[in-house]
Amino acid sequence: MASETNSNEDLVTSSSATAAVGGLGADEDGICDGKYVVVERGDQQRIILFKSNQTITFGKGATQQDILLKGASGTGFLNAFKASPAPPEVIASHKPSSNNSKPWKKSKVRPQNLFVLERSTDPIVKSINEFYQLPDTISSGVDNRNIHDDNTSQAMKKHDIESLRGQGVSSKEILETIITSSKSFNQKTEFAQEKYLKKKEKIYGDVLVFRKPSISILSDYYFKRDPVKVLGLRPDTLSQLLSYANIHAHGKYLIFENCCGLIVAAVLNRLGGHGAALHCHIGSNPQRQALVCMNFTDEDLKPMMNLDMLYLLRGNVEKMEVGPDDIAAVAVVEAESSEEPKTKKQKLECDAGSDSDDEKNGKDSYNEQSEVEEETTFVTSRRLMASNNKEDNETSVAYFNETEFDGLIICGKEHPLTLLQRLLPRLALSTPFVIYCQYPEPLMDCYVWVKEKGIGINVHLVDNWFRNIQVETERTHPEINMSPSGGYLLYGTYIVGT
Amino acid sequence: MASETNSNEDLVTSSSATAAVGGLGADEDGICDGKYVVVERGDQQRIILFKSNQTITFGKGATQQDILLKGASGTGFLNAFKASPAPPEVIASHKPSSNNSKPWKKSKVRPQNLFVLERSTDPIVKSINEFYQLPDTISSGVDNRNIHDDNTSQAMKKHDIESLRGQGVSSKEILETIITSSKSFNQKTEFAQEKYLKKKEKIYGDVLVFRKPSISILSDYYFKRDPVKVLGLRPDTLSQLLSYANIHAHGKYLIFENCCGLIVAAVLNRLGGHGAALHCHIGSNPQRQALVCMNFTDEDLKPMMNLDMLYLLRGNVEKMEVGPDDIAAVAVVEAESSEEPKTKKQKLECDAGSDSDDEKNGKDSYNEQSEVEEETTFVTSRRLMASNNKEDNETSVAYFNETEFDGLIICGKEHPLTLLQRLLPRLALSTPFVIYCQYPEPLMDCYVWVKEKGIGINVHLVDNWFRNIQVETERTHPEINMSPSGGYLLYGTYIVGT
Amino acid sequence: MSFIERNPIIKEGDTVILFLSVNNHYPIEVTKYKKNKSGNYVENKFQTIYGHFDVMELVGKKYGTKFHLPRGWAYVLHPTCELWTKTLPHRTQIIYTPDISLIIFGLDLAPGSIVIEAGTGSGSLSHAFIRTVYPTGHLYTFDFHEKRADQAREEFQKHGLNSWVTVGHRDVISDGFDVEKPADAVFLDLPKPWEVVPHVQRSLKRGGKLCTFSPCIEQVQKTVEALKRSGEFVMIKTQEVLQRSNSIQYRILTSLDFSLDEAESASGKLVPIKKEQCKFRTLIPPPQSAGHTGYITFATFVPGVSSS
Amino acid sequence: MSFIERNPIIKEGDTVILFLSVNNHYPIEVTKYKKNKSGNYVENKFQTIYGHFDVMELVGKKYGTKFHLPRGWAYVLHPTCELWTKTLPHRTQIIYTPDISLIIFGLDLAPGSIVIEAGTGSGSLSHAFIRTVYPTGHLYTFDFHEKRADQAREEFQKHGLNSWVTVGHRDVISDGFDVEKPADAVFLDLPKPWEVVPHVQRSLKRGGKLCTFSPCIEQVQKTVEALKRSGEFVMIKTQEVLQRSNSIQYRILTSLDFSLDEAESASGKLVPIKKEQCKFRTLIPPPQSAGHTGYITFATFVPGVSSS
Repeated sequence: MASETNSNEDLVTSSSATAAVGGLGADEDGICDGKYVVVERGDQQRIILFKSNQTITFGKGATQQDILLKGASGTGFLNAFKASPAPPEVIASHKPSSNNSKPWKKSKVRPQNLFVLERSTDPIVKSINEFYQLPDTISSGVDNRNIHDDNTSQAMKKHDIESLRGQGVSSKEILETIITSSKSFNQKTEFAQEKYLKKKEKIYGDVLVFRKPSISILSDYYFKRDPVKVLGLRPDTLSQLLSYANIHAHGKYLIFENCCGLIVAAVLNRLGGHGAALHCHIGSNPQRQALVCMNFTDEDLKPMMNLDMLYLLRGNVEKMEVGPDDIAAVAVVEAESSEEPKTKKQKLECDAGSDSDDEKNGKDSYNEQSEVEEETTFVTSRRLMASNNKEDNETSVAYFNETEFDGLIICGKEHPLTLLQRLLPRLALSTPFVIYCQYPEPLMDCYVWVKEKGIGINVHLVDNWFRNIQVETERTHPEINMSPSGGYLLYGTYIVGT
Repeated sequence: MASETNSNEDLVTSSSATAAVGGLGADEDGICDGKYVVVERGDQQRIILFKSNQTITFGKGATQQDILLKGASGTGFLNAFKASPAPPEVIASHKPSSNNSKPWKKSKVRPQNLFVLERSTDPIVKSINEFYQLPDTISSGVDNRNIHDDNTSQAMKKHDIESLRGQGVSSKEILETIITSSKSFNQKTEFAQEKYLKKKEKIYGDVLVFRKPSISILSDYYFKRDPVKVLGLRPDTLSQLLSYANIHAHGKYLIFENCCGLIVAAVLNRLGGHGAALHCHIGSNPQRQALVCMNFTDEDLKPMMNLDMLYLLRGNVEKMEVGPDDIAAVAVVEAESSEEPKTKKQKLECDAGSDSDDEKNGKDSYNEQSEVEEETTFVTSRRLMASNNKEDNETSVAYFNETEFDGLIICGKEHPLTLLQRLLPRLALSTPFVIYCQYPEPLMDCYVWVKEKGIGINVHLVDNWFRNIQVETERTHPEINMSPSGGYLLYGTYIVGT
Repeated sequence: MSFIERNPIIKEGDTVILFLSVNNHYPIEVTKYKKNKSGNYVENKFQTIYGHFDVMELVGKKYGTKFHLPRGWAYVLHPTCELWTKTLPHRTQIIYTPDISLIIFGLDLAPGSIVIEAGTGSGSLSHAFIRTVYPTGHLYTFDFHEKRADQAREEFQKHGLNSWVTVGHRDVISDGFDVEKPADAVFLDLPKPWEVVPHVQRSLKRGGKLCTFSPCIEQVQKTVEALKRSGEFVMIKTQEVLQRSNSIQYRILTSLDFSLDEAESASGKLVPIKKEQCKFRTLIPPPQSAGHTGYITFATFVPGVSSS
Repeated sequence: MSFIERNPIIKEGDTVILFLSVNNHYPIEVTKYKKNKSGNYVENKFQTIYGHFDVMELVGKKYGTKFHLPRGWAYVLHPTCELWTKTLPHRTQIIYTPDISLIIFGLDLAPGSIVIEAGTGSGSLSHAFIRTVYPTGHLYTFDFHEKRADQAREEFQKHGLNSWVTVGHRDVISDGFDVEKPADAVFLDLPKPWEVVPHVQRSLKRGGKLCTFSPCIEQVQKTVEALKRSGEFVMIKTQEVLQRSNSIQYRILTSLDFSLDEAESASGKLVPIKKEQCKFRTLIPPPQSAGHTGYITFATFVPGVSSS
């Protein structure tokens, strides 16, 4: 969809930015360098590490906008900004960040695409709405009886738009030109016009809003852009996972996850700095792509502990001694576990006809996915903290062995049964366990085991149906696309076995 | 829920009624003896074989109504009738039908429960709506802040209602008394009042409407009252099954079903007397419970042929000779196949927690089920036609072997794979097959086989989400209960193998 | 040819569905020439991802068999209403098979039914109506867009369905339906169905059914209100159906083995976690599917003066 | 005791969930005496299908263990918000866990949040609010029904939650919320939430969120309209969630064998169809489940005068 000059490579090597994340500081609720921020333009949403001397790109081709972020620096969240063509002096002075290890790609950022952000003087609501309202000069056709689909109804061609853009004409003016030059627009019904506007907005809209990242935003963002990375965990399912696991401040939770760190982030968020979240994972590099986006303070991160599952092999782990050889063993495990989930490749010979939907609907999201891929790669390599080392693990093992946990969450790409078998006994009696899986079959295995052992009660295997509804005057209806599956949860209460 | 004096035993032995079904005749669109009719009272619906000298029962205990059907005989469908307490002379003369093999159960039909039907002089809409409207004297409370749930808000006790009933007070008057004697009713919000009314209507409503059975009514009726009998086939799924199977007049269809005859009935309905519907089944008594309810004429039934699957065992069936011994073999098969589906008993050790819902929601439907059980038993034994015999089967086998069918439907309680393997090759090229199953797993087996053989294209495994919506002024919302599963369809197009 | 009366062999004039894959199939009119964009007739070649071919080569081929393309192959399928709905040229938003099925089912249509439809749109639903009422019923379908009505009429002719359908160019809100026979069913897919209710009352037979399809709830609210106000409709109900087309896939999950054998355990050293592969077959819903198409409302017409 | 601060052993005054089966569990207050229907205090006995017992026998038992009843046994569970929601005494329609979860999640609540709720109702959602904002936040919850407010206050006290909640008897439509601190979130479960919008504007902090729960779409339409008219709410969205609780069952389908061995085939006589049993494990959705609970609408408050 869109490429970003605020790109991964730039930031991966930007050690100053890395340092900035560590000491968040100064303006808790404002936009500043080194903070993750959510950028929204119409329906489009990005989560970026803010750097005021870089650009963010929306659109492509004739309507590409490379927007300099500087204008937003130091402001609070939830203000509206307008992107305006950069004045000549800005174009002249705009150079890539000095930390940039890659040469400035001239072919990508052309002067006419460079935009600057100006804080809108209007209230945010007005700025946003203005764009969506039809100019008064445009009347709504009563119906569409006289529209002919002869491909001539849109008089503006791509070339014309590009040329207007080159002349520095504003997006709003371009849009109005498109509308008035459309032979059929005035004849379309209001419903059709609205759809038309929304589509156009995606290309020509230029009102930007910055928001503070939150768990609900992150969950939504990952699910929409790269569901494979978050194992198909839909926000509504995550919301229930947190309820059924009884997450609250001062609780001590045992978590196995490799779901971008989203679960750990959500638990930390609900702990508010009080309690414990022992994050079990495979290898020394736990996933934290989503976690870092939360701009957590040291205080917020205090409850987090990490534990490489390697240390939980049955046997006399408590008194083991780890020699230099073992580090190699750990490295092997890590290399294996860092493989990408194979889900995409697992499609097999009997991939059913429903591909039609996959392909039809998937087109957009596929492009988006590749974009995220880069982003997250970048995030992975910018660690919130260093890999957890032997000492960390030994502390965690000790904590694991001495603690009766208040809840267990399993949300990983591995089969949950053996994980459940290993972790469930560490729960205090009468506390909950929750297992998430994209497929019901592994959860059925867990269910059968729990019931056979008689160590779980009130055990349920649930899934959700979830839909957004568009509420607009005379145009209220559920959104025309939905996600038909948000994964499955198995939850229950741990009890003394029979 | 309700017991019926228009009961099975009465009719099973009623040979005169049986005869009447054969020669439907006289008034094509009216209500007459021997015709199946749909009786509706509020939300309650029954499908009965109409006999004017019998009663239909709604409600129970104090509010039981045994309504004499005579008043509706000879009238057209879609008229409103009111049930009024029977005058003394009717009570005196009312005797059980002479065909009744069981003694008259005095304990069940008490004189004060006997009602007669009076054709409403108002238009049907008025008659129905009147009941649901709140009397003008009752004002709606703005909210419910002053309602106390101290169990004293309903002043009318069961005993009082029964006593009013005994005095011949009409249902409407009883209802108004209930409403006005309820301390909290006037204070409830309109929304709450409406729910209250609907609940009360179920017990005290007395407007009856007769409708002509149709496939959509039957499908809905069976799915709601006895989903096990129709294998969980929801009406929307059936509607798609008919589309994907490309059912139309003059088509020749191959159908395996033991789904109450509902599929065969639906296909016959869409054939309108033109074409062929070869009904494959196991044993000599194909299921026809739903089929008989359609009041099909001989003309409508012309396309129907029956074939016991026994005759399709691979081997030299075409030239086989059937001796008297074979009849016994057939009988054995039949006895086996007439076993009830085991679904209810198959619930096993690892029956999940969701039972809560089963039980909570299932209570009503369970009672309803047992009621249907009787009804359908009765229908089964009143055959539309005699069991198909050897000659029929031989004709059918010949037809099976010489015909290139226009479509195949499999909708049975058996695993569909071997049936598909046996029947699919009888399709003409480029014609559709559709398999219904309540569970996806058997359909996956079929999918894999079809794809391995390369004899199916455009193959899809679909399921549906379906919901009813209540549209009322200021009270529009989806219905609060839904069926979360309507079964699965596998459909595709038969092509030449690779 | 006819969509309904199947013929095993492709003839000139047929509409054939060229099936390359589940996502890739097209209707082809088997004619020597076709109109190009400038309105001139040119030789009828068809372009696919596997190369192009002369459409007349299809003549004589058997439906349901392979057809070889320059760099691959496809299947040639007999058209059905369902395949047509998936491939037809969109002149408007169309109604798809799950809704079509529910509409026809809920209207209790069968051979012999008289059906009125407005508007015709791209004719997706019309084809299914005709299939159901054939050979003894009739569809009267109206569109206020003249060109669309003409295109639909032409299509029905080509598809061999014209005997069972009458296409009218007509604004039914102002002009009503003007169908002589009382109809068994009226179907409305219009922005303001409530404005047509009086015409529907004049056109339906007693016990006949009305069905409306509306994307927005406000349209449903107004329609239901109009139906109730008329005092002549009963059994008013509104439904919504969404179909999900699933794929069948195998999944392999890694299962971690936390056991250590005695030697490993005694060594007191870290060893890698043993992993096993756990394979299962599962139903995979699509990543995205229809979240809404339209609300389907049914009502039964029972006029005030009741028959007896 | 406290719902939040877990204690492994049952003490007098605790609220215990007595779990007999998935369909059969009850909250029990562990007290010596209880009020009977006439308002007198009597010994606290509890009746189950497996016989009755003296509630004080529970004292000293470990949560999560078996408790023996005269004719069977049950488990004694520590209360959680989710178990409470399933077992609480209904004073009103309540909101269930799937909606509760989405509400709390969508409002981005965390420890320290200040939340306003109206109406309190049966306190189902309130418990979950308190759990989330604990120990540094606070819930202000209002109900216009005095007795309900009193009952809720008493319940929070018994459940050890009173430090983090203030219950008010108040008609918020006429009187507003009167909470001193600017709130992070306002939740409304009222018949006419749109009438409260001006009060919400006065109570929320910049960037704070409003959530409304309404069963009918008309309520949503009016609320969204009021929010838009106010000119101070952005990111307005409406959602719906339905949970399905499935069971895991084995199914056995009969598979018919159409093959005949040579002898059978040669005999030329009818033989019975051979049958095999085909067993598989499958997920069974409930026969019926919630079709609708309510529409959940979120909006973010950004007042006209923007900060910088």
